[in-house]
Amino acid sequence: MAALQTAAAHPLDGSLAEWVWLLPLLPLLGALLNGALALWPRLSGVTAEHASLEARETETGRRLAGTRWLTSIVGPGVMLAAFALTVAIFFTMRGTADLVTPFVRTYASWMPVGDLRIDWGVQLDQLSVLMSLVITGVGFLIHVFSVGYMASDGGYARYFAYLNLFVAAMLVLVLGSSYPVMFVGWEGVGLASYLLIGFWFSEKANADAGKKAFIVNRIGDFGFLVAMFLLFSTTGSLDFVGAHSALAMASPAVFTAAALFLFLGCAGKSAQLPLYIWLPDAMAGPTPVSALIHAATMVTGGVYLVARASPVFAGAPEVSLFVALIGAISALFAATIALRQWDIKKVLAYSTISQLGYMFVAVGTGAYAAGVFHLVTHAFFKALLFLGAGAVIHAMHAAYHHAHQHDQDAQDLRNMGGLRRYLPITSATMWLATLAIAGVPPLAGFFSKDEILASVFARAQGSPLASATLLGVPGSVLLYLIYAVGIITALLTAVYMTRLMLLAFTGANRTGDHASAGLHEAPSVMTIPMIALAVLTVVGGWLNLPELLPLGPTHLLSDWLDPVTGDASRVLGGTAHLDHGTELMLVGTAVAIALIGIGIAYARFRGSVATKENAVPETGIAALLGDAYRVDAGLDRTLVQPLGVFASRVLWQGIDQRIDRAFVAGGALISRVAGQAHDALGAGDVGRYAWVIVLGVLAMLAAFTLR
Amino acid sequence: MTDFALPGALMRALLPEITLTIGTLILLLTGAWGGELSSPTRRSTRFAIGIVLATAISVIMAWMKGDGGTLDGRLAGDGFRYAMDLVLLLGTAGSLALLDTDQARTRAYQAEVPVLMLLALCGMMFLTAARDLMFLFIGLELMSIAVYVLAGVNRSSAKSAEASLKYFLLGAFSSGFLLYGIALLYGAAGDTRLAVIGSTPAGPIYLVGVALLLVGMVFKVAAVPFHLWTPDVYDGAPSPITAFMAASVKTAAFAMLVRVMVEGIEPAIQHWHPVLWWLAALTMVVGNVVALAQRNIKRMLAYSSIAHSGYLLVAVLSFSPAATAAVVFYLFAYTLATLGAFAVLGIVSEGTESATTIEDLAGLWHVRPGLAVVFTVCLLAFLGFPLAGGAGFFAKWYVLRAALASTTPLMVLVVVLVLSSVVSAGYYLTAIASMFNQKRHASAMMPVQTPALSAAVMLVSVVLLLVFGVFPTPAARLAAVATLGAVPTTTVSSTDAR
Amino acid sequence: MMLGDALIVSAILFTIGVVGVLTRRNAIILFMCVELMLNAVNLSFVTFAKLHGVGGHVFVIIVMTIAAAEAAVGLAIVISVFRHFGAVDLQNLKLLRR
Amino acid sequence: MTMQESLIAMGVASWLLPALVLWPLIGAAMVLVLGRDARPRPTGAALPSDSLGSGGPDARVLTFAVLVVEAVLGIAAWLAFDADAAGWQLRTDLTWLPDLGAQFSLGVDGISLPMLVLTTCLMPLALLATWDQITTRVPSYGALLLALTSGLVGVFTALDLLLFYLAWELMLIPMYFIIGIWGSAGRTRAAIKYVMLTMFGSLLMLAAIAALYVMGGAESFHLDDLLQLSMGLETQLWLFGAFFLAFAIKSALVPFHTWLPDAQFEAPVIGAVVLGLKVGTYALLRFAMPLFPAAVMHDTVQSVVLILSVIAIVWGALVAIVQPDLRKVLSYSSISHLGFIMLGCFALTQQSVEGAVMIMVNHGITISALFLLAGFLKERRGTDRLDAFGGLARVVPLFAVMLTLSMLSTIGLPGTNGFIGEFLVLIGTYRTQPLFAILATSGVVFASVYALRATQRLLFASLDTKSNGGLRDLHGRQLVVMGVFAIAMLWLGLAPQPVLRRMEHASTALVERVRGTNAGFATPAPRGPGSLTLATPVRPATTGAPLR
Amino acid sequence: MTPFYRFQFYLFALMAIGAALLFVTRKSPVSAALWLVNVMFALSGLYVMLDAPFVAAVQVLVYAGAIMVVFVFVVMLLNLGRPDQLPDLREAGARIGAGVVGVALLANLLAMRRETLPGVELAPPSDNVVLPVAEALFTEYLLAFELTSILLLVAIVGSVVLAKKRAVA
Repeated sequence: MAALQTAAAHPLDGSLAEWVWLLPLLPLLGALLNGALALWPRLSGVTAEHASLEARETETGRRLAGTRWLTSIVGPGVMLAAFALTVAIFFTMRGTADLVTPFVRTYASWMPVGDLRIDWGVQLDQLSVLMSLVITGVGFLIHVFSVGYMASDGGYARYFAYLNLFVAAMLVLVLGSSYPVMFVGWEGVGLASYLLIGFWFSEKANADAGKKAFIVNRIGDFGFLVAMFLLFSTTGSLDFVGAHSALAMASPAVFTAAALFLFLGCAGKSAQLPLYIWLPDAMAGPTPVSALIHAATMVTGGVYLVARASPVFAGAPEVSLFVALIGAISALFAATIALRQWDIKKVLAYSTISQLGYMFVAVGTGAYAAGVFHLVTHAFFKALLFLGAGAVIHAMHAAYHHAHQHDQDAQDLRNMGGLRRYLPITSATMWLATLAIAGVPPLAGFFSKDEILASVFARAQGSPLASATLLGVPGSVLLYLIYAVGIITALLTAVYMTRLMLLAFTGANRTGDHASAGLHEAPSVMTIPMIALAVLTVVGGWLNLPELLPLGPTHLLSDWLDPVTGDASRVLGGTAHLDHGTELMLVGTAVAIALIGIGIAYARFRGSVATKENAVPETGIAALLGDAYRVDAGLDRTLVQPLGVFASRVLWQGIDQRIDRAFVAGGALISRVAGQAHDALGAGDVGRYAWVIVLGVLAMLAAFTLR
Repeated sequence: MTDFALPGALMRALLPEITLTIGTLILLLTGAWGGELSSPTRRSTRFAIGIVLATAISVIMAWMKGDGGTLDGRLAGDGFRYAMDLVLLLGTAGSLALLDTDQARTRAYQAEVPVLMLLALCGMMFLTAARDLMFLFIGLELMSIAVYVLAGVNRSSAKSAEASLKYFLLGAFSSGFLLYGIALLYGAAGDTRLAVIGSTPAGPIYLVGVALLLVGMVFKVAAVPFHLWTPDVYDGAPSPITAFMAASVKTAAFAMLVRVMVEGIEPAIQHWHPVLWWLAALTMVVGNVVALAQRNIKRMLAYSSIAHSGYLLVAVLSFSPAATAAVVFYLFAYTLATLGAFAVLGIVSEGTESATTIEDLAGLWHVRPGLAVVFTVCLLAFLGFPLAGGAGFFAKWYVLRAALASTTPLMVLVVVLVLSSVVSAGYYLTAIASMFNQKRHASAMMPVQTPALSAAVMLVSVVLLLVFGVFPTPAARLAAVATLGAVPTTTVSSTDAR
Repeated sequence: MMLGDALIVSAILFTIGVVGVLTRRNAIILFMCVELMLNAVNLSFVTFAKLHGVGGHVFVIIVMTIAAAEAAVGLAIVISVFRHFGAVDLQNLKLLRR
Repeated sequence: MTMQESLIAMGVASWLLPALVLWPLIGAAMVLVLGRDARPRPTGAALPSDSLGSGGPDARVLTFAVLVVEAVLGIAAWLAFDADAAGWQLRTDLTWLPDLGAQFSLGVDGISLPMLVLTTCLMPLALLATWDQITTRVPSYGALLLALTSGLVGVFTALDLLLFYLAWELMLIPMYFIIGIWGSAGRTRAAIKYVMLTMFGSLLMLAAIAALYVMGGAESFHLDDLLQLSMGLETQLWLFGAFFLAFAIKSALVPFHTWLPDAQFEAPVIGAVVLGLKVGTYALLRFAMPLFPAAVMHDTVQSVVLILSVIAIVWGALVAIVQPDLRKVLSYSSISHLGFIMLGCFALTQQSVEGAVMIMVNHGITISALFLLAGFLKERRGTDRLDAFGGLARVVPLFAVMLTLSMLSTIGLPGTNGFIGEFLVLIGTYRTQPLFAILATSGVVFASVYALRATQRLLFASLDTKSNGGLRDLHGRQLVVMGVFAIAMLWLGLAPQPVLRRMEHASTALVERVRGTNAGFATPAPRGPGSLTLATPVRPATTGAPLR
Repeated sequence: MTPFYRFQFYLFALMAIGAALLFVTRKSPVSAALWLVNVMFALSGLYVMLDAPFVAAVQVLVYAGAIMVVFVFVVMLLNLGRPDQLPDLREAGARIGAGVVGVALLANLLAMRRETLPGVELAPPSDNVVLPVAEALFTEYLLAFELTSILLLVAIVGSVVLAKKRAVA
């Protein structure tokens, strides 16, 4: 397929787009370089001359310090280059007229087996280039931020190696021209996230979190794999272009199955119910990592996949409804938990799950553009929030370090308060992001979230989706329900975000007088990226203005993405459109909800709270929410433990080892018994021997004569 | 012919036996006269080996001269006889060499022992040739009586005496049955010649005769349940004699068995085939399983030799030229392995009275790698393991092939054979393991240096085993020439149906 | 019929010999029982010789020779055993077992 | 003129394979005769050394040299192989046992070639990596190692069934001694168990070979002749049963798997590495399946084997999760991988078959690397119990990197070699056996569990055991070896098509031979909901009745 | 045939069987031996009936005369004759079992009777009965005859080896 595609003339032939292959390679190069830097003290034989661990590590540290500057340049540098290239390619594409078919380039054959043809190839189209822009752009900013954040960390080079590796994998994910290539990126980002979550591996908890993330993602990957097999056995191809074009003749069952399995993958990667459990733990990683991987980019991979595979989902409306439903439930579920978290990053983590839920609501209802729109804006403000949190934690750490109170929790909201005084920039930028996520106009979040809710409402009113049914329930009902959930979630979002801000930045400082002396604003290398993101948070909305508010060219994003997802979205959503009255009403509701939420939060969390150590343990619903409904413990008891017991007690010790012992013991027993019995037969007495012989003779004679 | 002069044909037919007998008589006389020399035994042993070689040459000459069947069909002159003779001579020569080694250490034997071995050999050679139950009986007794004595020649050992008595009593007992069988067959057929018997319809007397004859023969090949004497006798008799019994006596017994089966009692095949089927199965299973329980190596080898009789019986049952060829090849390989094994055993046991157990072998490889390797090769040959076990593998292979190629494929028996071989791996490997895997006990004394003759025996057996283990063709061709009878016309209603 | 009867007699004698082997413990007597078996067989031979000519007689003579030889050797063995064990009771000969 | 053509022009075809088989044996003799023992044996100098030439070169070096030559020959075979030609290549027929009709007939095709090259290249690397682990009776050790190599190569190149059987058993004895002499505490039991179980299978196979030889009436052992035979379904089932049992035991298919963890645990590392080579499944593909197509396609056989495969996948993975020692984890992981191989073989699509062979190769590489790494731990700390370690990543980063990479390859992370085989097997299997494919795919989840668990227990968490602080990182020889392994893993993961290309003809031929139909799946029929149910396998055109 | 002959035949047969029974049941080896001699005499009688006078003669000479004497001699030598020797018979169970086995064996052997032998005339011995035996022995069976000499040689050597005083080899 890819071969054909490249054979046919494409407007982008020979243009700057030909350089797209460089995009993943740049960060990969950075990863290799930094990796080498991280390892070179060992390669250059530190081990050989330093016996003791301490000596070895000090020496390693000394040698690494020498290369720190290089890492600081390489790490962000490659990102900048990649970003620049992406921008260039983007504008080339903007400049190219009638860009309808994707621009596919294959560079090498990967798995050619019989009729199976899998090639190393990239596919450049409106969707992938947009994703690349976000990844490289936000990625670059976060790299820069990291330079400051990780400055004093021993694993500096290693950190940047992982981070670059992640970006490379993410770019492969979005640029790959076929499902398998995408899968490479898909698992690649999983690996990077595994490594980065467990970056401070000396803490067992961190390593565990990484492991958990990887394994839960694997469950999703199982779905992805099966979907691939199904697609191949149906269409005989795995390229996006080839497979999707061949889907035409496939039966509905195939669409359903494929879409379901694909969504399982998405749920894993994008932390939707029931596979969301890994994301909160993933906060164990360095905060910039949380910003990049677990907010801005990787976790949106699922959303991207649904958009990418829109032809498949379009063929299975009931699955699309299901996707939207799961999204809505996740959104609400996570939001409720976020209300009662004290760890600043945990709040953000659950908020991420909730926001991803919105995106799935969008793509599930076929509003792919809206979904991607929210993806982009969310990338901006959620990244900003995490960076802000990072700055806070950075400051708190410094403070406790200053006060030698290492046992204190630097991430607990109850230990903060009144930080506005110490971190003005951070608090300002974070307030912007908070308003955005809460959906206050004219910030980015408002537009994207509003568009999602609007499109859901519109489709509920009348569309193929509305006329489809999921398990007998008519689509329209579900869609209204989803809309309602969306509104409630919006309210909760406003509440818990405002709560976070109030607890962290307003009121009296609870860090402790001694420690608070050490609080200070982050260095500019960290603040500048935050400011940049803040700007994006403000202007992000302009990417896709509704007609309702013509503050500029409208529907830029929707039109841009139309060649990719347009058909699918029309198949599902039809041409559902809202009249201005309704739309105005919806917008009004949304804004009102947001403001109400903020209001509630102010009313509730204005006053100060007890610090962590002298906080009274919560009870009832609050405790339940605080423990995230105790899902982890439940799973552990009902699934993980029993499986382990089964494996060890039954399969291994119960069967394998028993077989083993039986083999040995049985052999010995048989031989002993037989031997003794036999010796008893003769017992060395010739007379007895004669007896045996005569009996033998009798038997033989009988055999001969008794016939 | 009323004159006593032996006709030339008979002369030719008996050339090997005559050579042997004359040589033996000379040896006996020299022994009688030169009794005062330093070590008459060792000298006469060497001399005996010489005689054996001479006999071997005469056998080859006789064979090349072609068929010397004579005395109106009372003696066979076919390839089977000569091939078997050669195997017998090999076994005897080897045992003599071991005897010499043993004598050098123990001085337990008298000058007449080699003479007895040669006389026994003479009887065996008549067994391979006998086409007349009379010769068969005489040959058998000649062999047996000599071996009864041989089992007891170590006069300082009570075990030896006990072994000899047990062997004697049971042997005589069983030959009583054999003789009765012969008598009845003679009565039924009116003649003791196999040819005549083979062409007589099987009446009741005939059948009873066959049954009793079989008893006598399977006693000699130590098939279950007529095997109980074997471990005791093997254990009690001096190692060289045990080797002689394990190698040559068994060979001769099988030669007799095969010839009688194929040429003599074929009319009763419907009757004896199922019986022998069960005997074979029983022998393989019991032999191997019981061997597992043995710690005393000589007893272990005794049971393994019982099991081998089982394998050979399978070949006998398949009842075809290919099968007899398989028997010949098998006995050849088996003789080699036996000689090698007992050669090592002779060194390791240091001629002491106490039985050598598997524990005594522990760590042998660490002190005397050569011995360990030789013993291993021989055990693997018993096991029928390819390459490392050498010709032993092809021996098993030919048996398998014959069994499957017979008019009614002995499927079940083949499976029994295979499975019991797996069992046998159990004890062979244990012995090997104790040689290689374990450290030498501090208490264990160092084996003596290998004397030249034993070394020669080991070398010859191992080299031949390994060479024929890769290129069995020459030996196989000889064996193929040495086939017997034709494929039976009567198809056996096989017990293997079950 | 007469011959048949002779055969029966020989069978009976043979059986008695076997039974003797099974019931006695003294090596020498055991051996005598074997001799009895041989004699019984000889009777059969002679009987059949009546049908098939003198071949049977020759066989009998040879059997006698062999019996003599066996007797010589056997008794020698018995004596050597007696030397070691001071008895020829078979139930005392149990050095050789497992 | 390409490399391949020039090599052929040099006439390597006539001697390369015999050389590959015989050279190690010659080498073994050389090592035994010339090789000098590494150091005086602890038992004391009084005892005679088993090396006849006490003055000669170091036996280890000599062995290594021989193995390197062997590896070069193997690579030569790879280069001389014509990817675009079907049928046997580098075929050599020498008369061996004319009376029996057995010939010394060697040849390779796309299935055996990768295994051959893998083996020949693996041995010297393994020896290099375990250089200091064997110090006693080195000459014997080297000789046994070489004999083992010869056996392996023989198995992978023999076209004559009897020759194959000899090579098959030739592997057994050296392995027995390597485990039994240089193994750890429980070595004797493990060794005997290993040999007896294997013999149980191989003797049944011998009987089957004899039956094939006798009843087929071909009076020949050559695969090409035997393929001409026509057997009834009944016969085929019996004979196939015997063959399959032999190969299943050898390759430790559940439920015949219990010997493997024991043997691999007690054996010295190099033995474990060799035990990791998938000779059993190779033999299955090479002999059992083409010889008895009707039996292979028989419904019962199909379902039994497929069920066993899936059980093996899950069982192995689950048990691997709870193992206390690294090497046991690895053993069970290879038991699990074997399930994938079996699945691929019996799903019988081109993808699945090629995938199966790819797993054989890749698993060979990965598991070897892992066992060598485990060996380093054992060498340094005397144990590889997981709870004896922790936080090693701080101490030995290079080791950590290699371990992580290998583990990722084990769990089939795309981009590593592990992914290729599994993906191909599963995608191929899905076409004929969707249900089993899905069940098997669940294995990837469990795999990640045991692999990450082991990795974490060793490398991460705090470094509490002091004695681990002083552990020495990979260096010198080991670093080189591991580097080679790393390159191999990534290369085969990113660009496996050189291997796949060479397999194309062989696998097509196999699939068509067994299915008796063209199983190209050129245009897959659109599947309905039935695609999720167990699809009955395509019956061969000629079941039971004369094959082709 | 004359009834007298028949009477004689059965007389000898009964003598043989009776003596044999007494032989196996005697405790004392000596008396057992003597009863065995009796059996042999009876048998030689039967031989004469079956007109094998020569064999009969040899039977008396060799068996009764030589072999049994040797037996008795050995019994005396080892002086096993004393009745205070522990009972030679095995325990009762064994004896009964032996009886049963014996009956079974006999039954099996008598399966021969299904075959009817041609009746032959028992006549008084013709003169010159030795010649045919001699002729057969020295022509047809010459080789066998020679072989027995080797057998006797074995017997001699064997008993010498076992019995002669421990030689310093």
